[in-house]
Amino acid sequence: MNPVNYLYLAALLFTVGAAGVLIRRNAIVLFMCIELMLNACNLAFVTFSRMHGNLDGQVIAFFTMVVAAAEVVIGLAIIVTIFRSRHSASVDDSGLLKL
Amino acid sequence: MENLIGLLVLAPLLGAAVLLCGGRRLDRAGHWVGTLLAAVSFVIGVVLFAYLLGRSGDDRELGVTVFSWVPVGGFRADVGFQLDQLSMTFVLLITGVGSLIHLYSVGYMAHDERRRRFFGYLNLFLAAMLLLVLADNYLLLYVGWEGVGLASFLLIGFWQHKPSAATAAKKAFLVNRVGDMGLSIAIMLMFTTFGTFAFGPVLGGADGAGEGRLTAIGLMLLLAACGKSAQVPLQSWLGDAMEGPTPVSALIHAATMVTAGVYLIVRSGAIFEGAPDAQTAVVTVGAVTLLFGAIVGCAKDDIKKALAGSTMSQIGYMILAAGLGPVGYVFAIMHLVTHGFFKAGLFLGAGSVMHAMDDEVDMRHYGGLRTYMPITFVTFGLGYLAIIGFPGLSGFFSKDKIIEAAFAKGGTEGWILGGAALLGAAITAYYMTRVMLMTFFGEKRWQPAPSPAEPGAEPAAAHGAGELPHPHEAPRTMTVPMIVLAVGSVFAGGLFTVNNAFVKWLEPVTGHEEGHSPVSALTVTAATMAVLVVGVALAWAQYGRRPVPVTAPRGSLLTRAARRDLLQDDFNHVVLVRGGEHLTRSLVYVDHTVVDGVVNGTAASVGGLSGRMRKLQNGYARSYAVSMFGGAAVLIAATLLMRAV
Amino acid sequence: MSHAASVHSLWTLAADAPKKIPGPHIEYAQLAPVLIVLGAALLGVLVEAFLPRRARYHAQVLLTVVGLAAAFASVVALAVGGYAHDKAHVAAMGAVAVDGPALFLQGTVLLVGLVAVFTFAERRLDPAVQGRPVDSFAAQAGAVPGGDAEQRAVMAGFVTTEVFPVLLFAIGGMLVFPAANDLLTLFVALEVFSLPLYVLCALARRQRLLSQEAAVKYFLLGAFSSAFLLFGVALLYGYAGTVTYAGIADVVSGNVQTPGPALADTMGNDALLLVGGAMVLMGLLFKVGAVPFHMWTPDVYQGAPTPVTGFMAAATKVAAFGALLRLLYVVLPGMRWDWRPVMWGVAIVTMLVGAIVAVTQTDVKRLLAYSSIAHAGFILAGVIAVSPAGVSSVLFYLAAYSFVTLGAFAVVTLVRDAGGEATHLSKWAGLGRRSPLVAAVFAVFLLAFAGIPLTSGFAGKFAVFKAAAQGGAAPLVIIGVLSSAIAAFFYIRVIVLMFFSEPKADGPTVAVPSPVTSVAIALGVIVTVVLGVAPQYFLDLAGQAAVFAR
Amino acid sequence: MSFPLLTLTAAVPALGAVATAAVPAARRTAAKWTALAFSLATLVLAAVQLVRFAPGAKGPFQLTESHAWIKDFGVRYELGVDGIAVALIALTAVLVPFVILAGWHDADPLETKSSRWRPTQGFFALILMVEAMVLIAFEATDVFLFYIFFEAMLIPMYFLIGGFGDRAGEHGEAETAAQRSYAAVKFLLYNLAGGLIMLAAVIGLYAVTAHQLGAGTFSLQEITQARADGRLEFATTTERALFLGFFFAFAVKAPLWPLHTWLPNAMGEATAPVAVLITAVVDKVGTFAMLRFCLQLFPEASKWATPAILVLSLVSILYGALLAVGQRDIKRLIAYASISHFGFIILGIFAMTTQGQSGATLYMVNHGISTAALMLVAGFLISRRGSRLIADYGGVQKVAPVLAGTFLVSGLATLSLPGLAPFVSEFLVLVGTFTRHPVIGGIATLGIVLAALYVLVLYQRTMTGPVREQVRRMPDLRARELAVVAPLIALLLFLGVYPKPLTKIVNPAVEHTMSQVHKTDPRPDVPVKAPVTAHDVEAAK
Repeated sequence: MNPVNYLYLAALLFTVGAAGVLIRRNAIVLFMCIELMLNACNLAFVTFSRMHGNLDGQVIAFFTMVVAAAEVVIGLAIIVTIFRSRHSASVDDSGLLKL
Repeated sequence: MENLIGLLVLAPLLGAAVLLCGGRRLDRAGHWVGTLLAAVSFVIGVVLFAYLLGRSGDDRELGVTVFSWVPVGGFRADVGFQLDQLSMTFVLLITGVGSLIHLYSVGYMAHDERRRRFFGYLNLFLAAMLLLVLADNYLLLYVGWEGVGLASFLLIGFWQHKPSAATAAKKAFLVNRVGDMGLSIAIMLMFTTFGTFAFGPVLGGADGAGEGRLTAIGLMLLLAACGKSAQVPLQSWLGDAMEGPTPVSALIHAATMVTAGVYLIVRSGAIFEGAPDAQTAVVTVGAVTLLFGAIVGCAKDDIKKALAGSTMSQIGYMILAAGLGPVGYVFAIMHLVTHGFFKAGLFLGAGSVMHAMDDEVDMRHYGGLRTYMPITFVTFGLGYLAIIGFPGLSGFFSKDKIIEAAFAKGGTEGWILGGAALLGAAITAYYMTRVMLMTFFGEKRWQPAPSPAEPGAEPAAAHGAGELPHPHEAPRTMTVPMIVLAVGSVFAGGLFTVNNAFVKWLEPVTGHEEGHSPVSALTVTAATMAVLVVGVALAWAQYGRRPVPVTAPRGSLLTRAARRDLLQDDFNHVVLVRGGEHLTRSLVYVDHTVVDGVVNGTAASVGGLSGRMRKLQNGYARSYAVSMFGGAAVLIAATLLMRAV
Repeated sequence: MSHAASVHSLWTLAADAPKKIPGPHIEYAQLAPVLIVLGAALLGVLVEAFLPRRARYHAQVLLTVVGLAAAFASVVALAVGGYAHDKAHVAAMGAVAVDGPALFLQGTVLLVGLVAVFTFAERRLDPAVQGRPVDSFAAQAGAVPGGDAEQRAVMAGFVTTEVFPVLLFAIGGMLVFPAANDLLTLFVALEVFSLPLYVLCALARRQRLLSQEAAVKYFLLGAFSSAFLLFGVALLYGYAGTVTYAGIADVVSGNVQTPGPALADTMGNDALLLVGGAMVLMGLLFKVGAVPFHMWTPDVYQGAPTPVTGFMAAATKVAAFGALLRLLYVVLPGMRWDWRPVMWGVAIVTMLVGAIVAVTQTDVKRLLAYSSIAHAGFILAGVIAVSPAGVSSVLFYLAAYSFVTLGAFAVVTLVRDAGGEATHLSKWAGLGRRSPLVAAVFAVFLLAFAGIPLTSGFAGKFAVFKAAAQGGAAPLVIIGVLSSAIAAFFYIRVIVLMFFSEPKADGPTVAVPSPVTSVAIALGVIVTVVLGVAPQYFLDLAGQAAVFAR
Repeated sequence: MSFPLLTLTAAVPALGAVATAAVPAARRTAAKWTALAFSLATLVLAAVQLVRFAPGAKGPFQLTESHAWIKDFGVRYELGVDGIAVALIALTAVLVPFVILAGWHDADPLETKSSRWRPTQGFFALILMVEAMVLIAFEATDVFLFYIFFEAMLIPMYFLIGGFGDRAGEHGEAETAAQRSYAAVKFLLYNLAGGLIMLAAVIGLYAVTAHQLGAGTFSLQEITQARADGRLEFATTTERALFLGFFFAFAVKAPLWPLHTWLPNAMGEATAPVAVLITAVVDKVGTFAMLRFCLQLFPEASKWATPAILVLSLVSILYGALLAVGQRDIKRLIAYASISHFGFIILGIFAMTTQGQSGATLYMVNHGISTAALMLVAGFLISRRGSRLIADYGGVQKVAPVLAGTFLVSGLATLSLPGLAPFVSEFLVLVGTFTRHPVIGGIATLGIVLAALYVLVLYQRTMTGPVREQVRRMPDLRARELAVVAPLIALLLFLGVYPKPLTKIVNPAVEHTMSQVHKTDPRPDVPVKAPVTAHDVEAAK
């Protein structure tokens, strides 16, 4: 299969993730959408790696995964804390800071 | 000898400085200090006069440059004096009449607690007036010119607690400023044209300049003269100026300052001679004013205002004569001097009457005073005869010459001017007779004194309110000057005419030509006599035969208009004052709403924009994300677009 | 080509006899600043684990200060050793640059960090609990605000001393960020300094709901933007077949002599380059707070604990602008005709929006946030100059700005009422009457923000605008000047409020700080004035540091 | 390196500011005396400058100092004075002690609210601070150095306007404070906006010099020299843009219509001494800078802009005067009068004749003195009655003749009565304008009528007429107040009668400026044989 198709898929996944961030309310879901975007990036990296015939992209994918994992740790911690204070995971409920 | 010229100015200036800065310590002797310094000035003047007489006719010009005043580039203004026959004439008039009036004021202002200051102002006036006539360039003349304006302002408004006096003072200064504007533009024109504004070079080089330029300078000088000499259209301040103490009216607003315009025009003869159009304007102004003033003088019941109208009118004669060129210069000055005597005398007489009548100025409340104050009556009467041109008295000689010269202008113009001058003489006779009759003849129409004036007002009313006045002759300090001036009024004209002395005296400076009148001199004199008789008779018919009503009758349309200065003040009020008020008020509005509004509006619109943009920051993380996403899209699109372009 | 290349050969030549795995060549000495900071951070974690609670505060503060000071000393040593110019090169097998801009910015970040530690360590502002002084951070971050657990934690006098190692981690990331010489390092460094900041934001002792909300917003948007950045990295990688800056630059400028078939294919596809470049840019612009990626700034600045805000506002900007400069000057100079107009637009919008929206702010921290947005716009004007003068001006501006910012936020921590810091502007009315000194100091900072001559703000502004004008961006200068005028309005408004308004009866008091905060504020004032009156030395420094190693 | 007299002149008030601010809170009187002593020391140094300044010496600037400062920006610490600067430095140094003396009680706290609140020390320290900055601005021959202090002086000025005002009148404390703070903000924003636009032009100047000379420079001498050598040439549009940038800032400061609206607010709300500081000292920096920087740096653009500027200044003259007539507030009236006067100054500068520019310089000095006198007397009057409204006065002359007298003399100076200093300068400006632009000069002459109107109306309404009840117990001028006013009036008289000491130092500087602009005075149409004047006689000696 033409590797370019994987790129299209990556772009699509990225867009889906981004759209999810824009339209979903639940912080967890939102965060998952961001993860989806990161994974889209990974797919792109791997595809390009294949196209160029070097391994840089694949190595980067691993780094991305680690970073994503770290983000999950921090992110979930923060989201859980705020859920405990507000009993809601909706990002729209946190609107104290504005204007 | 030259250094004495500076001293002439310095003496009264010193007096002013000492009296104004000296403080209360000088209250007791201040008036004598002032009078003494005025007299010193007069003595110096006489010494100089004698010195000049000792020299030959063409060599009577003294000049001295004191110091370089404002040197900037080609602009060289010096403080320098020039004493020639013309200035000398003025010096003697100013210091002479000035000293007399100082003396008079000692008595007149005896009860005023601010007498020291009054004398300070008078001395200041003398200094400024002397500077005016002694300056050897137009800029220094301008200093004196405004200086007398300042003194006039201070003295008109001397009784500042009276709002009318303060207003009159302000008005005088303002109207004069309009004239001053003319003088400064004239000086600027001279500088642009000749590169200097000293008398010698400017007047000497006047033939080199184009007629247009000279006309412009001439018209601007005329504007200046109109302001200072109360000529139409800038005459309106003089009537109000009578708010000042009477000695002031006599000195400044009759004898000296108001004649400065005549001096200016005569002095600048060379310019006017190169500008016939400007001359025409001058004679027109003179003729109009002499009638205007005379008509106003007929209607006024206030003795000082009637005399003020007369002053205007007489100066109109002088301006008319000055506008006629070399034919008239000498007579303008001659009339100026004789007028100085008799008008000052008349004012002092009026002051004496007011002094006696508890500051009453309405002639309708006078009557029959001749027996109560004989000296005043006699001196006033002599002044009266002089002004109406009674044969043999000074006014006769000087006025007659002017009327003659006016006819000598020739052509239609000559007839019109001569006719106007003749008509003016008739009216003069009429209104002066009216003043005379209402004041000194007829039955007593005295009224109880008005409620007491403010404390420290004009010579404090000796009696309480509600009492009839007890007229009495004035003290010696007042009568002596009146007598001296009366003597002058009687003999000056004759003295000047003997052997053509005055003409010969002034000719080297002003030049002189004999006029060629279409009518003979004798005819003119006869006509003058005729109109004089008519005028006196009319007045007698109206005010001598019949009792004078205590309250003024409504009068004809012309009378009513004349009482209101021929509506000129109303015109000023509507057009200038109201218009000005509207203008300033709308400008204040514009400044606040438009000019400032634009700025505040900008600030407000930034604020409004800020408020609206702030709403975008709505606190929702997802809308922030939308902004980021959109931003990224724009960023990408723009980058791609840049490449495409 | 770097470590990735060696991995590649390992993979394809697997059939050959296994050779010794070549160890990477790392110049540890040249990376010392980063290593020291990260080492100190790890030690800090150990301290948390092993030291008794009571000893932790002093140990942590000491450790952090020493670590930062040592790191700074090593930066100075490197600079003195010539790494700022002659010996500037790319170290760690192409991953990290050791050159003038990197060292200058690292030095700045370290100093900022050091001063920030002082404000972090302040324990006199909040009333002591049970005789034990407390700082600005939550007693127990995990406890529900207002809940029992929190009550207990507070009564027990818990303090979150973890902030110090967390801060050190963030500083570590920030040290690498402007020095990163390949996109992967860039991304990792970004995450390394961002993640600790997310945590720090959530740790306020007072107004914890706001703090948590700020953290969650910062986190979500930060992650969102780093996803964009990462995708951009992927596209650039796809375009150039490498992630090293030098490699990409070569491809962009067409310097590759014999491109392979795949590279030749992707090289022809400018869309990859342009879109990828734009997305990486966007990631960085998010961090510097440029419009339209700025919207997190006011919320986060307001919600975060004020010492954190001060640190974040100063240090993040320094690091992010450093990275932006390196990206634009090293990687993308070949396509400057593409990005300059776009950046023009961003700079203009940033200056104007920052200045305009700030006009109606009512909270001092939000006000400073918008002001920081406007300043980002000014700095962008210098970035756009694309000249050594531009680089040096940006470096100077960043140094000047960060100390003003730190000082200003430090003053904000002092103005307090019963509810903690009194950040609403109405409460600042008449402060000048009550505490002339504090108000005067804050006024100095505001005047520096406004760019009044004889303050560092003016020198910085002049430097960047000068560079922009010389780079032919006169309109940018004019717009910059106009927005400065608008900005002046709200700085002045605060001064008016402090000095010319009557103090309110229930107004806040100014707490007397311990020497640490005083030192921080005093340093801010000194730097502000010195850089304003005699900036030449520092301009020289920035000027010498203005050349990037490639 | 010679003795740094110029630096010292500016440093003394700066040190004075520090010293005054350091006086303990309770010892207010000591602070006042400290400030006065330092301002007098500055006056002495300014006098030394006058003595050391040689009017005929070669070179545009004297007493120069030059040190490297910010190399990267091409900025040098370059000081130097020409005749114009020396005159204005003298003016500043003369006025400040009077300002301090006049404001002796202006900053006394109503009650000691807090031991840390020290308004008195602050007030006098700020005044000295302004003086120091103004002096440096007059002395700077480096554009950037000038700019820095041109801008920086706004800050102390701002605090002086906003922090200290007249005692609240009928309106009450809160509204007065609000108006004052509005005025201060307006002052600052206007001037800051002007200054920032100038900043853009300053940067542009750097860019041009850096591009053409290799290294950017702000040195006035270096730039004019480079232009003369042909090493530096501005493109027409560049020069015009830069000129406009500079001019805008100066026109705000001066202020020129329609950028004037901050002045009435500022002068109205500030205390009289501060208002004097604004209009007589700080604003002069604007007109001074037009003469020194606009004309010398951008001669061609100056000529290009002349018609528009002349018209604007003409509008200023008439508009300011008319608005002065329409004011109901004494201090605002004086402010609008100042706007009119600044119109004259700018008219003179851009008339491009020696008379115009010398006149403008003299005007700056004379207007400084006359407005100071008028404003300070007005301030004394206002402090007695607690109202700025003209309508609240009447008949003061009767109860306080000395106050009224000094008020009148100051007013007469304001309306340029001959014999008082402003007349000389006003006439020179008018003549200078008239020789080149007769129509504009002629219309500007209307200004003298309007000046008489607003001054006399003010005098009439406040000083004359029946004595108002509230005025009846008004004391006359006290010794301290007389000590402020009398020397000023003496100075007005002296410079009116004998302005030569001033023209002697100003003329060479103006001729230098004219040569920079490549302009010569128009020749008279009919040159008559030049009379030998006293000037020639004295020059021959």
